[in-house]
Amino acid sequence: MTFLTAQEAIDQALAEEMQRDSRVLMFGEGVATKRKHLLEAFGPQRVRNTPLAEGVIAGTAAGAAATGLRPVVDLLFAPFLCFAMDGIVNSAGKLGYMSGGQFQFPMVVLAMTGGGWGVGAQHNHNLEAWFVHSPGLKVVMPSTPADCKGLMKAAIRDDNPVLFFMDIGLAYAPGEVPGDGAIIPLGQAAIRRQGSDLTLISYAKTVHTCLEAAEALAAHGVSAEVLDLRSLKPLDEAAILASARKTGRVIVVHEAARLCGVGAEVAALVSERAFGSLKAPVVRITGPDAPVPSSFPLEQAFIPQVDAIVSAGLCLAGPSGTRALELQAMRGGWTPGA
Amino acid sequence: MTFLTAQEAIDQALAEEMQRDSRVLMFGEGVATKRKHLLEAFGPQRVRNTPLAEGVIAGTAAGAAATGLRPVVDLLFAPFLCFAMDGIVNSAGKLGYMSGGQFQFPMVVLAMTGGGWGVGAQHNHNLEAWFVHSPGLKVVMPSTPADCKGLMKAAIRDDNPVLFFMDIGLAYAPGEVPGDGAIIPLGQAAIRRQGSDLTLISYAKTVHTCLEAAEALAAHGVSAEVLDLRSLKPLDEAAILASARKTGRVIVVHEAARLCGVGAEVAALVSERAFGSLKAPVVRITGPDAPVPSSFPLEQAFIPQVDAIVSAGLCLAGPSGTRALELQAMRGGWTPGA
Amino acid sequence: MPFQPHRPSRLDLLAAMVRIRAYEERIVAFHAQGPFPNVCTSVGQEAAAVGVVSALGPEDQILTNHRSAGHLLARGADPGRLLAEVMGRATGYCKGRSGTLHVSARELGVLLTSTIVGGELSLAPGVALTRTMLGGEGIVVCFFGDGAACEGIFHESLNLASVWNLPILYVCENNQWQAFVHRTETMVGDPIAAWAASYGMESRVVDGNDVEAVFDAACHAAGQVRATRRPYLLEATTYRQRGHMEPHDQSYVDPAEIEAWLAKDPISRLEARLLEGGELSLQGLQAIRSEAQAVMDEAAAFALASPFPDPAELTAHVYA
Amino acid sequence: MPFQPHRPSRLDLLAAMVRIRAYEERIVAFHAQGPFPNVCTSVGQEAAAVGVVSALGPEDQILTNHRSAGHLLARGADPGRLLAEVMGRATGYCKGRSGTLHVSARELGVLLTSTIVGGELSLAPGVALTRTMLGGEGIVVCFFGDGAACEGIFHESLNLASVWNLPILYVCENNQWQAFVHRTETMVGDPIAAWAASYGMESRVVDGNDVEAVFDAACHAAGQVRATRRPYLLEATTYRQRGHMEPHDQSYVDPAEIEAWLAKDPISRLEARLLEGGELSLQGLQAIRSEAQAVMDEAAAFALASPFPDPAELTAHVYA
Ligand SMILES: Cc1ncc(C[n+]2csc(CCOP(=O)(O)OP(=O)(O)O)c2C)c(N)n1
Ligand SMILES: Cc1ncc(C[n+]2csc(CCOP(=O)(O)OP(=O)(O)O)c2C)c(N)n1
Ligand SMILES: [Mg+2]
Ligand SMILES: [Mg+2]
Repeated sequence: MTFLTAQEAIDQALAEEMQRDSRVLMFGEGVATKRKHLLEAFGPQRVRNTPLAEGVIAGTAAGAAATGLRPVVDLLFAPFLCFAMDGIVNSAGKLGYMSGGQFQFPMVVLAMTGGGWGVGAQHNHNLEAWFVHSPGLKVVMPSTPADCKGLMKAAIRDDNPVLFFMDIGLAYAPGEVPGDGAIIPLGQAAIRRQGSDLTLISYAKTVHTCLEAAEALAAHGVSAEVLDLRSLKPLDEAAILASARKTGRVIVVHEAARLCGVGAEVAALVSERAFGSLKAPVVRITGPDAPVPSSFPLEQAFIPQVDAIVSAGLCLAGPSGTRALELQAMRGGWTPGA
Repeated sequence: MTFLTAQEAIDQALAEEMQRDSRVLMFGEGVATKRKHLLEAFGPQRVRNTPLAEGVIAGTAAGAAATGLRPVVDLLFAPFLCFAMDGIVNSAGKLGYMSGGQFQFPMVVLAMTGGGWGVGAQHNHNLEAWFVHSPGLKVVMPSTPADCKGLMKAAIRDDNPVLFFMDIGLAYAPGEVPGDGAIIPLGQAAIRRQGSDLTLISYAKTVHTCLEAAEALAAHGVSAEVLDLRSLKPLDEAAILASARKTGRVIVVHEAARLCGVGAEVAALVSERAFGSLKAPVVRITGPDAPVPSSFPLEQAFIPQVDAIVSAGLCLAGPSGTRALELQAMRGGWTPGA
Repeated sequence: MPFQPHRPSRLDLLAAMVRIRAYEERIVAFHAQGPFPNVCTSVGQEAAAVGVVSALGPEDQILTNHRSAGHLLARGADPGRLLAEVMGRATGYCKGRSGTLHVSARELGVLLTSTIVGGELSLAPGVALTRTMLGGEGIVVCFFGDGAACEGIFHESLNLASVWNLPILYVCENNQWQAFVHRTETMVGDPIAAWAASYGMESRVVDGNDVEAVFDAACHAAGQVRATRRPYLLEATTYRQRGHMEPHDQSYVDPAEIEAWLAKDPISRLEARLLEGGELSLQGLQAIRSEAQAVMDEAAAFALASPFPDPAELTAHVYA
Repeated sequence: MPFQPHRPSRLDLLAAMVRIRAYEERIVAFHAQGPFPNVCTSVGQEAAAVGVVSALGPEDQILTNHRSAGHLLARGADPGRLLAEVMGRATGYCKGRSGTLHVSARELGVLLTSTIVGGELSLAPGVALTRTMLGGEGIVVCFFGDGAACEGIFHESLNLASVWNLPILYVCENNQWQAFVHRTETMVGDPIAAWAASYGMESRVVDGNDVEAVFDAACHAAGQVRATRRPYLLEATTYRQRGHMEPHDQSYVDPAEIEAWLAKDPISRLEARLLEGGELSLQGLQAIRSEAQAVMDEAAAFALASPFPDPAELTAHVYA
């Protein structure tokens, strides 16, 4: 058990996997410069800087993956993926299927996103839902350094393209990481806190917001379970449905925009498959349908807040929950600014 | 009232708007060749072929829109948007906000998608949900030639970037189009059939599938309402909720993939805001989480079918509806192949 | 020691081109009979396909695009399985998932075919990177069109291949058209081979309708790539004799241009050369043609007799 | 009749550069004091900004990128509102929505700043197209870096600008670095001006650390664009004297390279020239510097005193 930041945990995972499997290599803009220790350990063939060209970085990863390598590419910040969509979605996500199974794409695409640094909407845009919606891809977005390491190792060993989103707000927050090179399988959610009245479902930074909210709700006598999805695709439907059926009340929280986000999927899933168990509507607390502003106070206001979760939780779990909630929902739900 | 195909209706809308407003222009790969009548009517300055370069086509549209023109660009098929995401999402969708309101982006991006031509997953990929999820954009996907014309005119007059998705399967199906240059405002759904027991919500090609299913359901004594969303962003939440509250039973149908699709948003919305009125779970009937195969029978199997909607409708509206439905849902819902 | 191509006889080169033409004409015939999937034929470009592919060895790998039948057949693809794929049959190279626009045949070293214009350019460096890192003699050949050269990914791909010293032979079939747009509407000056200079890359333009010239140029180019393990750009000047796709439509093309290029048809040219030189008799020519027709009869029969995929397998192969 | 730039005095050129340097040093000072938004400073590149912008007229429009303070200040931006934007204040040019990386100031003709590397290149043709279609004398100037030249959009933008005869002056500030990667790791041969040849575009390389040379080259280049209504590529060879962004880090840079370029600092060079030539006294120089400091004191005071935006307005300006 050691204390590492998320970035350090990812570096450890990369080093361990590159050590284990000589087909693993990493490239991207500044990868060889910023991950000097990897360069020194594995040499310039396997740790490469690239020109500024996200399109061909993604395409090259797909071409290399299909022919026997296991590339990890760092595309830096999620909005830059807009230059890499063809390689990821049209090639890596589809050519396995379109070729009748002739090719596999064991590759990992790493990108940061989320509030915390005030970098603005062209560096911070939570796009994970795009890739959940696209076929042939897997998507993870961890909330702890331990998960960063375990999920990165699993992503590298997976034979499919995996999008690995790192929440900026967590990048330098230290946490305990098991030394044993443990792997966290893709597609497994984690219950971060047991509860009986209400389930808070989230991923990445806002898992911690949910834990704070659960603490506050406990003070009000509401027992909230907190489920950390960890993987967004495959989604751990069993864990989601089990908790929803247990508590009968669900709030989904994420920083990404509300419309067609992961929260919409979770809410739809729960409402479709756990309908009989629901005591109240599934509520979404998300970032607004807006680009992320740079100004610090605005950026903070953009991110789902503890008190919004608490008040929604009280509406849901309180006696006259449903009515109060529908009224609130009429007013546009808990989306900031909405 | 004249009979036109969707393509002809769009051409009429383009011609009328270019006639009305000299700032409207159109460009794209083959636009001047394939829309010869527009070239002849408005000249080579306003109707242009471009090099094969979706990235700069989208960026050029954004730059022109921000400075006083009202471009319409034809990007041909939805998967090609993967090369144009930066111009559409990072520039047109965000720079108005990021500049504190200094710029507007009155532009239309046209693309075809959907089953019917067996063109395969790199020409047919229903990506509308990506743009619904992204800030600053509007999205329409019409189901009739009349709507194609009316929505295209509204899209061209709108001061925001509008994604206009044309369903391949509808492109050459003729339909009645009012001659009066009528406009269909963005954000207004249309009730295509009144019903009291059940609401079928869809858009584009599958609206017609829903109408067929409603016909069949009527034979079984189930009265189904059919709501055509027409605009996916802004979404006509009022119309969706009104119908859901009226019938208490909702099935959302679309060809796009299930996860984080528009159906997820509609189901989440209804479950959140019409919870008290729901008599049964909201069901989604969608395309599978797979690239679209080229082979005709596979492509047909990919598209939501009438009988799937009918059987779901009978489960929902039938007496022991909910139980049967949850059982079915356990088996993975009505997604083909899922 | 690096691969040395053996020189095919002129008769073999002719036969290979005639077979491709016969295949494409069979596609056209199917269209004449009624609804059939839209196909981008390579009629008129047979010399580029045969000339380049004949210069390759078994270890070499090919990436191609939507207009790939010539490349696949020249590489030895079974016309039956190719037609079956076009028709969406389970016996096709991609089990009907691909259809005509993205046929890959890994067993032939034809990889990752993409119909996204520029897709082949984006994927080629990765394939070559694997070659470089896992060893092996082979080189990577990337076929693309003059239109693809306008995509940003062209710039990114050639630049990366040069910076990383990747063994890629880029082959641009400049057929003067980019779907419904003439090449001269999309670029100025003297592309496309000249663009290689920006990347410190060797390049050459060859008469793409002279199969022997293409073969010689391809041998030289591939030899350079083998020797230097650096990329090379070969531009084959040729012409798309039919519309962008079937059903045929050239209403937007200057008839004089078509006429001028038909006079340079790669098959007629070689036939004439061989007949003049007495290397081939009219009977011999007839034999070559009817042999190709026989092959296509068999292929068509196979494809038509092949079953469609089972819809129950709709979601197979989505994940590894 | 087209715009004719009037030649600024060398003292004015010096003062403009000193003001930019003072602004960037103020940013650095804020970082030294504690947490502050990460900023990409233009220290060392002042000559390119001042030299080019001084050659422009009021009707001309500028697109720039993440390293834009020099361009904005040379164009007459208020350092107070610029600093306020960096600090996310409501009084900033973009009401705090942009922050440092994408400052647009439409009133100054600085449009659509994007921090997506290559964003400026993708947007410039559209701005120039509007100019062409709605008339007006002005030209469009697009500042970008050597790294942006590696993006595919560079190829697409320059090609389209050439094919469509768009009046764009492309200005590449080749500062030898692309964030954490040296230029020589990302391109071979002799870019970037040379790449213009692929598009039949005129180009020139100028010593980007000699403000007078840049001004002359920019006048010529802009004149060509005005006269021909065709694009032109001007490459200014310069150097990023600090790390990619603040807080400063150059641990990955060869100290000898830094030293060599510091010796060519654009401000010191002009100062020396002016002092030698007797055009400027040490007191005069001191006056210029302290005037710049005074301006920045005032700007900092304004920014610090400015309010943050009201969170209630979080979703204003998303739609027109
Ligand atoms: C990214 C993308 N844009 C547009 C298309 C539509 N399209 C298919 S082929 C083609 C023309 C390609 O021209 P070229 O590269 O010269 O190849 P050719 O068809 O002439 O062989 C176009 C525009 C596409 N498939 N992909
Ligand atoms: C599409 C994209 N990729 C990567 C980045 C991250 N990034 C910001 S600036 C920069 C370096 C740009 O180099 P250059 O174009 O030479 O400009 P310079 O910073 O040297 O002024 C990088 C990689 C980005 N902002 N956008
Ligand atoms: Mg072509
Ligand atoms: Mg640079």
